[in-house]
Amino acid sequence: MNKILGVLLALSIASAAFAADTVRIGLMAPLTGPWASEGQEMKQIVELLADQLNAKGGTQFEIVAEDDAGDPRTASLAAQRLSTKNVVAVVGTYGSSITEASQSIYDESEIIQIATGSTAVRLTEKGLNFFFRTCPRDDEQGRVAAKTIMSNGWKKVAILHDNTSYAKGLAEEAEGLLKKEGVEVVFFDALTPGERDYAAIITKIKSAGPDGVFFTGYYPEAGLILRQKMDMGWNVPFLGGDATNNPDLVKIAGEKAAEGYMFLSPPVPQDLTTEAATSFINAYKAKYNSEPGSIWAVLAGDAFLVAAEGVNGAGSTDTTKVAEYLKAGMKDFPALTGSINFDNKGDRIGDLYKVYKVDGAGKFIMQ
Amino acid sequence: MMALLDLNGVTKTFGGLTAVGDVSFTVEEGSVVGLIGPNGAGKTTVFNLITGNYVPNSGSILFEGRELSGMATNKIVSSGIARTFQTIRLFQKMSVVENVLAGCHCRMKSGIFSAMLRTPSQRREELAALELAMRELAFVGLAHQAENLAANLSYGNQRLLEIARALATGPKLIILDEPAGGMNPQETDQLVALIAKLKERGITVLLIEHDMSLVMRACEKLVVLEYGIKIAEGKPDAVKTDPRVIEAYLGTD
Amino acid sequence: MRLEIKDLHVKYGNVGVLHGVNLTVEEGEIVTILGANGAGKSTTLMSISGLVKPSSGKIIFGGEDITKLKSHKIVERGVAQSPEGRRVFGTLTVDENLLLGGFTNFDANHKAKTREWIYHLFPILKERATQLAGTLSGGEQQMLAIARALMARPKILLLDEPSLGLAPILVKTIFETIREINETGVTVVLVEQNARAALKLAHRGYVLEVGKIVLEDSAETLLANPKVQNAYLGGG
Amino acid sequence: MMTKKKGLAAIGVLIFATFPLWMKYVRPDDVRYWVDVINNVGLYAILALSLNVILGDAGMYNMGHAAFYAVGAYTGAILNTQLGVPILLALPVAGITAGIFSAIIARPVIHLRGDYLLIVTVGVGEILRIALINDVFGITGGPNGIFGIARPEFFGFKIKRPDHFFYLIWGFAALTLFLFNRLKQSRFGRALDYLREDAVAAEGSGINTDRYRLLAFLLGATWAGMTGSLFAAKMTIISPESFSFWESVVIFMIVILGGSGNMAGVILGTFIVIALPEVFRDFASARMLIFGLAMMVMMVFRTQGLLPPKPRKFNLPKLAEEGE
Amino acid sequence: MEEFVQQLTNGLAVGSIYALIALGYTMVYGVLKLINFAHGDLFTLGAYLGLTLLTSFSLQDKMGPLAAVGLLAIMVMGLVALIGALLDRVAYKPLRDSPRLSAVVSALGASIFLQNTVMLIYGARFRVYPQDILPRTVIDFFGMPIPLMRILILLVSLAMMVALYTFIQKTRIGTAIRAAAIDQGAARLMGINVDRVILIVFMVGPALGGAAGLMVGLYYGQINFTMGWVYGLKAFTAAILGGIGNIPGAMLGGLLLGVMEALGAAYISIAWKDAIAFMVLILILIVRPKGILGERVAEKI
Repeated sequence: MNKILGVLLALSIASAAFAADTVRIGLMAPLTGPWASEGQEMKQIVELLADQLNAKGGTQFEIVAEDDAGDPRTASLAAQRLSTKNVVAVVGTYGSSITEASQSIYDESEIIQIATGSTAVRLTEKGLNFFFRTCPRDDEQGRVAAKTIMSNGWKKVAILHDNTSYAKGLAEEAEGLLKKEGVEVVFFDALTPGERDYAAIITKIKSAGPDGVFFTGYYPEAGLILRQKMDMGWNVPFLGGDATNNPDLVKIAGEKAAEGYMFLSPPVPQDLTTEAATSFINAYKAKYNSEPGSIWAVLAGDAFLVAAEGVNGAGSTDTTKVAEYLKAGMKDFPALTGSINFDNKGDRIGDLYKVYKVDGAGKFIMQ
Repeated sequence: MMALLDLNGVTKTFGGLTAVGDVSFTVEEGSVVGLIGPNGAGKTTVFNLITGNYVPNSGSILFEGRELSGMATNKIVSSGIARTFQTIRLFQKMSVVENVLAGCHCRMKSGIFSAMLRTPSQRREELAALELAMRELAFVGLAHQAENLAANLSYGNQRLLEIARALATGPKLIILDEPAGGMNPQETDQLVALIAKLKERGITVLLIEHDMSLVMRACEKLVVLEYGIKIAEGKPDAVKTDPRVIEAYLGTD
Repeated sequence: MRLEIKDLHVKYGNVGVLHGVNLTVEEGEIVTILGANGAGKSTTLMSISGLVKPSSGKIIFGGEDITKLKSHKIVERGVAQSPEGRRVFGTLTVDENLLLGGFTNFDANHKAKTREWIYHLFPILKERATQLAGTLSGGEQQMLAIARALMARPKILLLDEPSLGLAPILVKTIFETIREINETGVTVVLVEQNARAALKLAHRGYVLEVGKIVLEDSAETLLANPKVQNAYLGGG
Repeated sequence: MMTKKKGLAAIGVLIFATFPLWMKYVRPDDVRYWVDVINNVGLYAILALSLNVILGDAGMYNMGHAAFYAVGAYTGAILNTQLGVPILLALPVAGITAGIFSAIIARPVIHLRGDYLLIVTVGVGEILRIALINDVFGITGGPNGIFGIARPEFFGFKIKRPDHFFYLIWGFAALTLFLFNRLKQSRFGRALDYLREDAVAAEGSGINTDRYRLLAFLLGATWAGMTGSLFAAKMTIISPESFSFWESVVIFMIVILGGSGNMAGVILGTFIVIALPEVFRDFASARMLIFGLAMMVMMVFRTQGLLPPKPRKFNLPKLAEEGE
Repeated sequence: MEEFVQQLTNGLAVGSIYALIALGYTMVYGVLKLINFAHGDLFTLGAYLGLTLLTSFSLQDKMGPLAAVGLLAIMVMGLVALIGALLDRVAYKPLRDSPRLSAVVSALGASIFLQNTVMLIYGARFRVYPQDILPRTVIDFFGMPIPLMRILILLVSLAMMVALYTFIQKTRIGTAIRAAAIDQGAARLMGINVDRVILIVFMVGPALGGAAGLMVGLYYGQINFTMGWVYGLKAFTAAILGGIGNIPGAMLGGLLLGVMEALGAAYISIAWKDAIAFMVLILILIVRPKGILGERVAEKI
C-alpha cells in the first residue's frame, strides 16, 4: 500500500515539476564507484524524506540526483550539471576531496551546498557563504579520539591511516594531541586501501608493541585487519575512526574478530532516539525492506531536511536569504540526528561523536 | 692508395658459435667487390659488423682510416656507408618516396622547433630533400611509383627502392645484401647496369649475391667465405677456378 | 600417393609471390625444386603444408583436395615438412622435439619403432636426447629437423634447404640419409640451394623463377642443361 | 573540389567553435554541464595527442602518461599557489619540467621492448602517484593535493565559466593540432614513423633511433605537462587521485581506438571514450558495461582503429625523364 | 629475525596468489603475445562464482567443509575456464592478425565489461564469504604464531603450480603448448592444432585465476568487483618480473613480488611498499631487459 502511495506521489511530483511552487533540491552522491552503497542509501533516504515532506503539503520539493562516483572530476561535472538545473540547494557529498572539487562551482553559482560526510576541517575555513555541513569536523573527532585513547590508559599507541585526505588528516590531528599529552606514538604509517592482505602491516605494528591501535581509515580495511589480526593470534585493542562505522565491518571481520572493536562515530541510525528518527527508520524499513546502514546517509537526510527548512524558514528561494536564515534564524532544528544549529562558518554546532564498541553478537553498542 | 674499407682479423661469435672467424679483406675506393659463399657462411654477419649492427669480438674495421667497430649504426651511415638488407626491410606501410626520404634524414638538420615554426630554411631543406629523393628514385627507375605504397611494389622493385633509400644517404660505399633476390633475369640485367652506374657515380660497391652470373659480370674482386672463414679472394676468373671455392660453394659431388 | 599442384597463386599482401605454379610428385620419387632466393620455393612448400593460404589454385594429395585444410589436418594426411632455417624448438629437448614431430601419431608402439628407426638414421640424436635443441650444432639441428618431420611417419617429406650452413661432409651424410629415407618408401620434395647435389640425388627437378616454373625435367637432363648450369651451377 | 572540402571543414569548425553559444538554446537546462563535458574532451584530446607522439608515432608502449600530466599539473599548481605565478605563465615551465622528468625516466628504459616498456611506464606512474600521496618533497600536499589554484587570467579577463574554459582549452587543442601537424610533415615526424615501422631499417638509413625515442618522450611529456597545468587551472584543486593508473589507461585506449598515429582519429577517439559514457548516463549503472562492450566491438570491427593513418601527400617536384 | 621470518611467510602467501594469477597472463602471452588485461577480472569472477555456489547450495552443510571446498574449487575452475574460452572467442580471436595493441584495447574493454557485469549482478557493495567454512587455526612455528590458512594457501598454490608445471613439461598437450609458444608456424608443421592449444591456454590460465579468486574469497572473506584490477596489475607485474611467457618465471615473479612487498613494508615503509616493488622491478629490467628468467632473443637482421 505504501509502495503504491510512493509511486503515486512520485508521479504527482513529476507532473508538478514545473509548477511554480516546486523547489528543486540537488543531491550529489557517489551513486557508482567505491562508495556506491553509501551513495545509493543517501538517495533512498533523501527521496523518502522528500516524499514524506511533500505528502504533508506546503512547499513541494523535487530531488535532482547526480552521481559524483566518489571521484573529484566526476563531482565537478555533476556540480556543473546541477548548477544549471535551477536547484536552490545541493545535498552532498560524502568524501572531503570530492566535495572540495565542487565547492567553488556551487559558490560561484550561489547555490547552497550542505555536505553530508565531508569532515575535513578546511572545507569551512574558506569563508564560503553558501557552504554548510551536517557532519562534524575532523578536529572534533581527533579530540574525542585522543580523549578515548587516554581514558583507555594506552601509553603507547600505533596510528594507522590509509593515505586518503580524511584519514591522514584525522591521524595527524590525533597524533598531535596525543603527543602533547605525553602519549607515545610508536607507529605511524599508511596502508594501501583496496588490498586484501594486511598481514605485513599487522606484523610490523605488532613488533612496535603498542597498547592499542588507532585506525583512521575505512571499514573494508578495518574489517580485514581485525580478521587477520585474530588469525595471527594477536590480541590488541583497536580503535577506529568514524569511517569504520558500517555494519559490513562485522561481516568482513567475523563476529569473533570484531568483538571488542571500538570506534568513534556520530550515533548509528539505530541509536537515534529522536522521534523524527524512529518514525523515519520505520518508514525506511517499510519502504526498502532493510535498515539504513550508514550514518552518513542519514546525515544526507538531515542535510535535505535542513535545506527544506531553510527554504521554508526564509520564505524564499533566494539563496542569500536562505543562507542567512540557516546561520542566524534557524534554532535547534529537530533533525534525524538531533537538533541542528549552524555557526557562522556553516559548521554544525554541538557534540555528535560517541564511542561505540562491538559486542559478541556483532552489534554496535554505544558506550 | 689507402683502401676505403679495411677489415682486419674480424671475429664474431654467438654463444660459442663462431659466425665470422678472423676475416680480413679490403675494398678499394671505386671498386665493385662481391662477398660470396654458401648460405650460412657468415656473409650477412660481416655486413652487420661493418654497419654496426653487431660489434666484433676482435679485429678492426677501418673506413677511410677510421675505426668503425663500436660506433652506432646511424653514425656509420652518416660517415658514408649505406646498406640494403637481405630480407627486404622497407617501411612497408609508407609510400615509396617516404622510404627514400628516410635516407635523406641524416643529411638534414632542422629539428622540432624549426618544423613547428616552418622556418624558410626548414622549408628549403624539405624541398631539397624531396628533390633528392625523386632524383634517386629516378636513378633506380622508380620515379613513377613515388606515391605508391612500398608494400605494393614487386620484390624486384622493392630491392631497387632499398637501393634508392641507401643512395639518398649520400654514401661513399654502398653494401648490397643479395640485391638480385626475387628478381627475374631481365631485372637482374638491369641491376648489373645499375651497379655499373653506381660505379660511374664514384660510389664503391660491396655486395653479397648468389646469382653467380651477376657476380661474375658485376664484380672486379670476390671474397669467398665458408663457415665464417675467408677461403679465397681475388679476381672473379681466378676465384671461379679455385678448387676450394668450387668444392665449397658450387656443391660437392 | 601423388602430390599435384595446379595453377597455384600466392600473394603476400598485394604482392604476388607465386604466379601459377604447376607441379606433380609421384609416389616414391625425390623431386627437387631449384631457384634463386626469393623465387618462391619456400612459399610453395608452405602452401603444401597449409601455412600459407593460396589466393587461387589447387593442391591435391592422394586424390584429395588439401588446399583449404588446416595445417594439422594436412600433417595427419601424411605430409611433413622440415622447414627452412630448421626451426627446431630451441628451448625444448631433442626428445621433446621428436615427440612433437610425432604429434599426430597416437600409436605408442608405432612411435617407439619410429624413434628407433630415427636413432638408427641419426645416431648422434640418441646421444643428445636430453639436451636442449638450441644447444646443438647447426648440423645436428638440421638432422633433428628432418628427424622430427620423420616422426610423423609421413608419406611425403618436404625438405627446405637441408644443407643450409652445413659442412660438406655433413651435407654428404644428410643427402645419403635422404636417399635412405626415400628408399623406405617416403616420397621427398627437396628445395635446395646446393643445386648440383640436389640434382644428383633427385629423380626429377623443377626450376622456379620469380614465382613461375620455367623448367621441368629429369634430374640428369637438368644437370646437363647449360641454362641451369649457368644460373645455379656457377657457369659449370 | 578541394575548396569545397575546405569550405565544409570551415563550416564544421565554425559550428564547433560556437558550441557554447548555440547549446544554450538546445539544452538550456544543462548547457554548462555539456560545455564542461566538451572541455574535458578537449583536455583529454590534447593529452591523447601528446601520447600519440610516443605511442602512435614512435610506437613505444607508454601506459604511464598520467605521470607526465601529473608532473605538469603539480608544477603549475605549486608555482601558482606558492610563488603566485599566474597559471598561464606557469604553463611552459610545467611543460619543461614534465619533459625533463620524462627524459630522466626514459633514458635507461628506452631500449626495453613493447610490454616491458609498458609495465615500466605503469610503474613510473604508480611510483609518482605514491610519491605525491606521501607528500614526497613536502610540497605536493599529500592526499589532499593542492587547492586554491587561482583562476587563469587572459589580459585581465578572468577565465572561470565553462564557456570561457571552452575557448582556452580548445584554443590550446587547436594550436596543438596545428603544430603537431607541421611536425608530422617534417623530418622529425617522418623519423618517428620510420622508427616505429622498423627500427633496424631506420637506424640503417642513418636515423639516430635512440635520440628520436627520447625526443618523442620529451615532446609528448612536455605537452602532457602543459595540459596538466591547464587542468589544474580548470579544477582549481588537484590531488593524486586525478592521476591514477586508470587515467593512463584511458588515454592509451583513446590513441589506439582512434587509430594510432592519426590525429583526426585521436580526436574522434577522445570524443568516443570521454563523451560517450556521458551520453550513456541514462543507463545509469550499466553505462560502463556498455562502454566496455563498445570498446570490444569497435576494436573487433575496426582492428586498425577508427581512422588509421594514411600515407603523407607530397607536392612532388616535376622531374625530367625517368632513369637514364 | 622472528619478524623477518613472519614477514617472509606473509609475503609468500600473498605472492602465491600473485603467482597463480600471473600464470594466466604468462601462458596467454607465451602463445599469443597478448596481454590479457581482462584476466584479473576472471579472478574476480572466480571469487564471486565461489560465493554464489557456496551459498546457494549450502555445500558445507551437505558434505563437510573439506569436500565442499574441493567440489567448489572444481566447479569454479570449470566455470571460469569456460568464460575464459568464451572471452577469447569473442574479444581476441577476431583480432589475431591485427596490430597487437588493438587486442590490448579489446582486452581493456573486456575488463571493463566483466567488472561491470559483476557489479550489476552482485552489486557494488563488498560481499562477504560465510565465516565458518575453514578452520582458523593458528599453528605455532618455533614460537611464532602463523595462521594455518596462510600455509595452506601457499601449499595449495604451490601444488597447483607444480601440477601445471608437470602438465606443461611432461604431457603431450603441454609440450604442444610450449612448442606453439616458441614457434607457431613450426608447431603447425608438427600437426599441432594451434587453435586448440590457444583454447586450452585460455581455459587453464583462467581456471587457475578462478581458483586464486576462490582462495582469496575463502581466506580474506571480503570481495568486491574491482579487486581484480589491483590483483591483475600486480600479477602482470610479477609475470614481467619473471620474464613474461615463461611459466617458472611467473611463479618466481609472483612469489618474489609478494616477498618484496612484505619486506618493503616491514623494513622501509608501508606507504611506499608498492613504489618500492615497482622500483625494484624497473632496476631488474634495466639489468635484465627480459625479466629474471626470460630469454634474450637476438633479432635477426
